[in-house]
Amino acid sequence: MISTPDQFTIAGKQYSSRLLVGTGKYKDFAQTHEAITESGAQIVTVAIRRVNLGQDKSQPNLLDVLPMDKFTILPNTAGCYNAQDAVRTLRLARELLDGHKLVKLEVLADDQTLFPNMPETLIAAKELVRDGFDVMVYCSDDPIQAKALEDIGCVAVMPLASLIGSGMGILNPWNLQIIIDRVKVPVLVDAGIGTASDAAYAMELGCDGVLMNTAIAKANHPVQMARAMRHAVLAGREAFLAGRMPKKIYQGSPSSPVEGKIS
Amino acid sequence: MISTPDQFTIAGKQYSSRLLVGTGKYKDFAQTHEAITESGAQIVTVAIRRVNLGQDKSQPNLLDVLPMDKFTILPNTAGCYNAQDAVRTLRLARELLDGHKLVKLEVLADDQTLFPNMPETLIAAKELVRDGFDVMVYCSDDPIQAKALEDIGCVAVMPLASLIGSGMGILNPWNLQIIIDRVKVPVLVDAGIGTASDAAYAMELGCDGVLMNTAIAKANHPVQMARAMRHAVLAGREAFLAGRMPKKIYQGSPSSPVEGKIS
Amino acid sequence: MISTPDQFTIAGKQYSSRLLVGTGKYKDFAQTHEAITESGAQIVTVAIRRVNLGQDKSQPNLLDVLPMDKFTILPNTAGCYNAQDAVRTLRLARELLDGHKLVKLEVLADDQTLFPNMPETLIAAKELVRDGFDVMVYCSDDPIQAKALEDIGCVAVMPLASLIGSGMGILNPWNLQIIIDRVKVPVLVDAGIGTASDAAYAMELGCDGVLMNTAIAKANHPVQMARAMRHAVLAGREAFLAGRMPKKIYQGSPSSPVEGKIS
Amino acid sequence: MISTPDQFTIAGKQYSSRLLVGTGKYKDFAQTHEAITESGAQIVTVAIRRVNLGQDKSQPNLLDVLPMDKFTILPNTAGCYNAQDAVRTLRLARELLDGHKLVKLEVLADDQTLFPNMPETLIAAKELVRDGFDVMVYCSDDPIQAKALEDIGCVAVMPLASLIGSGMGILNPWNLQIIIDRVKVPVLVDAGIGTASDAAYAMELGCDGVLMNTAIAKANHPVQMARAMRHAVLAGREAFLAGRMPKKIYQGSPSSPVEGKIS
Amino acid sequence: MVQITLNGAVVEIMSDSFTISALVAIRGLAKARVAVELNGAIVPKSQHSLTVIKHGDKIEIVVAVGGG
Amino acid sequence: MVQITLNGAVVEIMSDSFTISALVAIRGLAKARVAVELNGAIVPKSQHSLTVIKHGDKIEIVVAVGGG
Amino acid sequence: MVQITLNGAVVEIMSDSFTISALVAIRGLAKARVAVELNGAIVPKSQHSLTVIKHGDKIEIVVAVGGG
Amino acid sequence: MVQITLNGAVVEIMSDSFTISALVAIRGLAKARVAVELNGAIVPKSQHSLTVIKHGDKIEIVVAVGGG
Repeated sequence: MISTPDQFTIAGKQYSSRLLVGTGKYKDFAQTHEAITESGAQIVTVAIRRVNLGQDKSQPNLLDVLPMDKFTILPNTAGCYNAQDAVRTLRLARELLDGHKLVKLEVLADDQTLFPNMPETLIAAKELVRDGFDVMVYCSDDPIQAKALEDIGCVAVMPLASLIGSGMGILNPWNLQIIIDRVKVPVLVDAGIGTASDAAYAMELGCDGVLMNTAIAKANHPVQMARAMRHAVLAGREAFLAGRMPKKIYQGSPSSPVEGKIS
Repeated sequence: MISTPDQFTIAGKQYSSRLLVGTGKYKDFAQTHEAITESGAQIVTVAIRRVNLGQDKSQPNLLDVLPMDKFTILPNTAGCYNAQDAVRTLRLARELLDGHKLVKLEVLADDQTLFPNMPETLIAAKELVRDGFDVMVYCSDDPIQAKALEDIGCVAVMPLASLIGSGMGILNPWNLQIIIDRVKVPVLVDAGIGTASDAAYAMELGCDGVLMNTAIAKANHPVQMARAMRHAVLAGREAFLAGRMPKKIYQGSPSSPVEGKIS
Repeated sequence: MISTPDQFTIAGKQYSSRLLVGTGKYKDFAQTHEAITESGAQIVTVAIRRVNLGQDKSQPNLLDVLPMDKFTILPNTAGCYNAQDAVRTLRLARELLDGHKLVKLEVLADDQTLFPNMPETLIAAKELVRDGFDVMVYCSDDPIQAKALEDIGCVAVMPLASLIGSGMGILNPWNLQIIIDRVKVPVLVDAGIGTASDAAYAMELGCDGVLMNTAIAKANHPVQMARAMRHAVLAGREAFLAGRMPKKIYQGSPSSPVEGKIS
Repeated sequence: MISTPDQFTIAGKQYSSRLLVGTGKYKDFAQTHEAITESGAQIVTVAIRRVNLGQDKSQPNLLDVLPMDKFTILPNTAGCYNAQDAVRTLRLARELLDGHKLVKLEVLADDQTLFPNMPETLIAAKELVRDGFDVMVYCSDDPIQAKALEDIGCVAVMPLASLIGSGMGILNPWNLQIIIDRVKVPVLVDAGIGTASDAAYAMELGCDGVLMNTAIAKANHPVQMARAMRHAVLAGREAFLAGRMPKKIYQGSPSSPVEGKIS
Repeated sequence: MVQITLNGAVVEIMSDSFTISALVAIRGLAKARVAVELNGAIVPKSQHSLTVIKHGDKIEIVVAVGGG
Repeated sequence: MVQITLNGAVVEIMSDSFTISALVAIRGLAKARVAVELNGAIVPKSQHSLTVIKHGDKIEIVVAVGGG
Repeated sequence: MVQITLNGAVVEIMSDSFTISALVAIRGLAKARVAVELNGAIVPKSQHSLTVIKHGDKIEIVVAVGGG
Repeated sequence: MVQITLNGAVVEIMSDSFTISALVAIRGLAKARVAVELNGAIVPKSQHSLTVIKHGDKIEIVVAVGGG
């Protein structure tokens, strides 16, 4: 049993929620805010884009909806296809967020799969670590390269469960298991979660956390799914800590006493 | 979104918890009580056995630990291998519980698989319904016989996910899906749940509830696993109601806008 | 190693091919004949239907295309939804085939799932065995009722892998495994095979044979798929007899010597 | 239907067998020879090791058992953990085999997982292609790096199905599917095949071939398993070409006519 | 005028001494492999020529067709 | 000397006017939640004090225990 | 007449002593949380009022938006 | 007295005009299919008889063995 609250630490800061969420694909900021509040997430990802010079300046900004004093803002490099663009984007993010160091690096290979470009990811990670960033890195489930990213100095490795936005769930739990066994920094499943049981399963494998966006934002009822995911991550985490019963492939085992039956 | 609390009804009585738990295999009554309290279960199964005439009468009885005014007691027929023994056992249970009508019928085929004996189960179900019992029935995942049990008048059908005590999880979700699509009374997965994600998955399929014992009692830390299961059933239920995102087998879909990237 | 040819026996007759095929859903008799010839099947199922009194009498009959001296004809009860119709149909089949005793019993529950109606199947099986038929019986994957069908005297039990015509493959290998472990008469997977690896997998589980129709007849190229299935059943059977390597969940094992490397 | 024999081409040479086998882990050369003959393989992998100066010179050499005029010998770099060792090993192989250019590159990351070291693999592949080798390359199932290896000039890419020697089968068919869709040179599954249905499944996904060693050599009866694998690869290939029936998740479809039933 | 039900359809026969064999023959099934059921009971081939069809008889004539 | 079978064990009772209530009481189960079956038939609690145990009776006394 | 590229679009400015601060202000972004890049290099907020825009400058002004 | 490293082991040769061919021959490998590396560089078969082994040379002689 855990008497102390079950926290986890990224880049020296403790968090009680192991569910990280994206802020894209919502109907409007109201839904974004309600869903993220229900999710209980403390870390939320944002993208960096050119200011829309045409837009009405009175309309609220995302950071008004998700204030930096309430949430840890995690700027990402979504849409970057090489190391240079990713590094440049995160330097802008750091300036934008007053020197904020915690970032999510993702260098994509193509816009059809959004699969990570691992060689460019390794280059960008080296450069960002050298430049003083705390890098959480989206990567493939290759255990060797995940370990290499830790060795470079990334503060968390975030292998995909399946393609970004696919909702296919965890396609290769075995590779994730090897990563979890070998990597000391937090391992978070990023991308591919489709529903609550996927998130619970990821946590049962021993992941330190789960990052998702589409599974919540594109559910029929995003706010309710956000709540489902909060429970799912807690469920999976508790189950991992509780230590599941062994599987018995064949023989059933009665839950009621075999003695004392009437006859 | 559901504004009204999400309740479900068995034999005319409403319950807010969709997790039903067994009371067997615990270290002691203290652990039984703590685990069941953490699980949030409102319906708990008990077995009927000969009183141990040798035992110290001062030691507490299970129904002192789980009082009938706090829990709905669900007597089962664990250990019965034919219809006659099952019916006889539940008549004793009804007398024992002051005319209590809600019971769990399980007629087992053999002590190796604990697989339901469906022909005997159908016979016993008919007899018990005729005798005025509200019958929740453990059955195979055969959609036709599950429907037949509803037609006989059972108040809930409870197909196995996998063998009792095996912890193998849901081996054939397709059959469960057909049962859920066809049966109007509550469908609960009974037997085979091994960990939290199994329970969440069962609820995502559209089950009305989940019944388990070993998964909690035989976890390394039963009380913590009980809490995990409470969250898991909530997670799966909310996810089912929220309506999951569609799976996209191949193409990834970005969670960040594709416009406005710097260049 | 097996030096003697690997034969299997049904109702006292030996067969070298463990692939049984249906004769329905083909474009024409020419395709039927070519596909079945390529499949290498020795036992082929046929349905019993009212003669089409309107049709041109010059057109060939199925039994001209698949002569009884070359193939073992296995009349089925497809389309029967109760024991009485099934028994009546097979008595007609016996008369039609000059006293032929080997039959395939299938009593369906409804035309949406084509799932077996097990209670009616048990009734029909008893009646047919009493009446001297050699009964191969289509059934659910319930290990208890499969064994009951053997005890009744059926010469082969044929559990479904998944719904007839669904091509979903083997949904619950665990139940099949229990049936194979417990039933002494030949166990054949009937229904649900979709492609070659499904058939190989069924045989690797230890099935004595596989019966299919749609997987071949509704492939883009039925004749080629028939050949694929012939190889698949051989492959699965040989693999079962050869005894597969143990799975090692985690650690890789080199296939090349670790000594003698240059340095 | 395919009228022309179904051949595939690697580095300009045609092969009729799509099963490639390793030569390690066998009891003796007699078993090696018998198993490989039964497998029908035309391409066999060998390792390069220091000659055992102590051994009796009269004992046969592997290349006497598998003569170069009968088999295409594919020297591998098993046991190499960096690009330099791999390149050096294959240059020795080329000298050993009279200028033979077709080689299997594998750069391993560690001796526990034998997972490919992809960064080193990319480096070695470039060097070997520049040096005139025809490179078949063992790689992870990362679709992006598999494509990169094609772009470098490798003549075949060979992603792992699961860890070398694990026999876990195909853990992530989705990634393999993407590789097969994108890469124009032959794609062969290398490593992880455990039994016949695994090989058939790999071919059904559209792989051009399968390479295995342990699944055959460590079966209880290697020669029989070799035969099983020959059939399995044919079965999977034919099924792929034949075009499998569509899966119907729910509704069964009868294989016998619904008209003309007696009544 | 004998009225019977043949494979579910009402049919009239112009004779009251018409046998199963005759019925099978005029239907062009003399050489075909068929089985015949009369009022729910099998009529063995050996009995076809001896079995006279009566008014109101229900007759089924079946063949083997493609099925799985 | 009344001999009965109680929960499968042969037991002797020193009286021929001994009731179910008395049996339950001397077994220390007066306050316990139990159910009693006499020769295969339930004996309602209301009948315990009226039901005299006879030689050869088969009696089952059951309780609820932990089970799943 | 200063011509610059602002977020990828060609823009003209009627002054040759126009600062980043002024640009941000007239675009109504004075209170907004933005970051500015000038010819590929970050311009810290502290430098906005000191940085004069020159003909041909490439300027990016970015914000945080919803993303996953 | 020429000392070399042969397949990782230190070996001594009683001649200073000893060729690769001679080394292969006395090792009984004349007819065997082997490849030879001298100080990290391949020695083509055609050069074996022309290549004299010098003190301190590192020589590898390899063969093909079973592997996957």
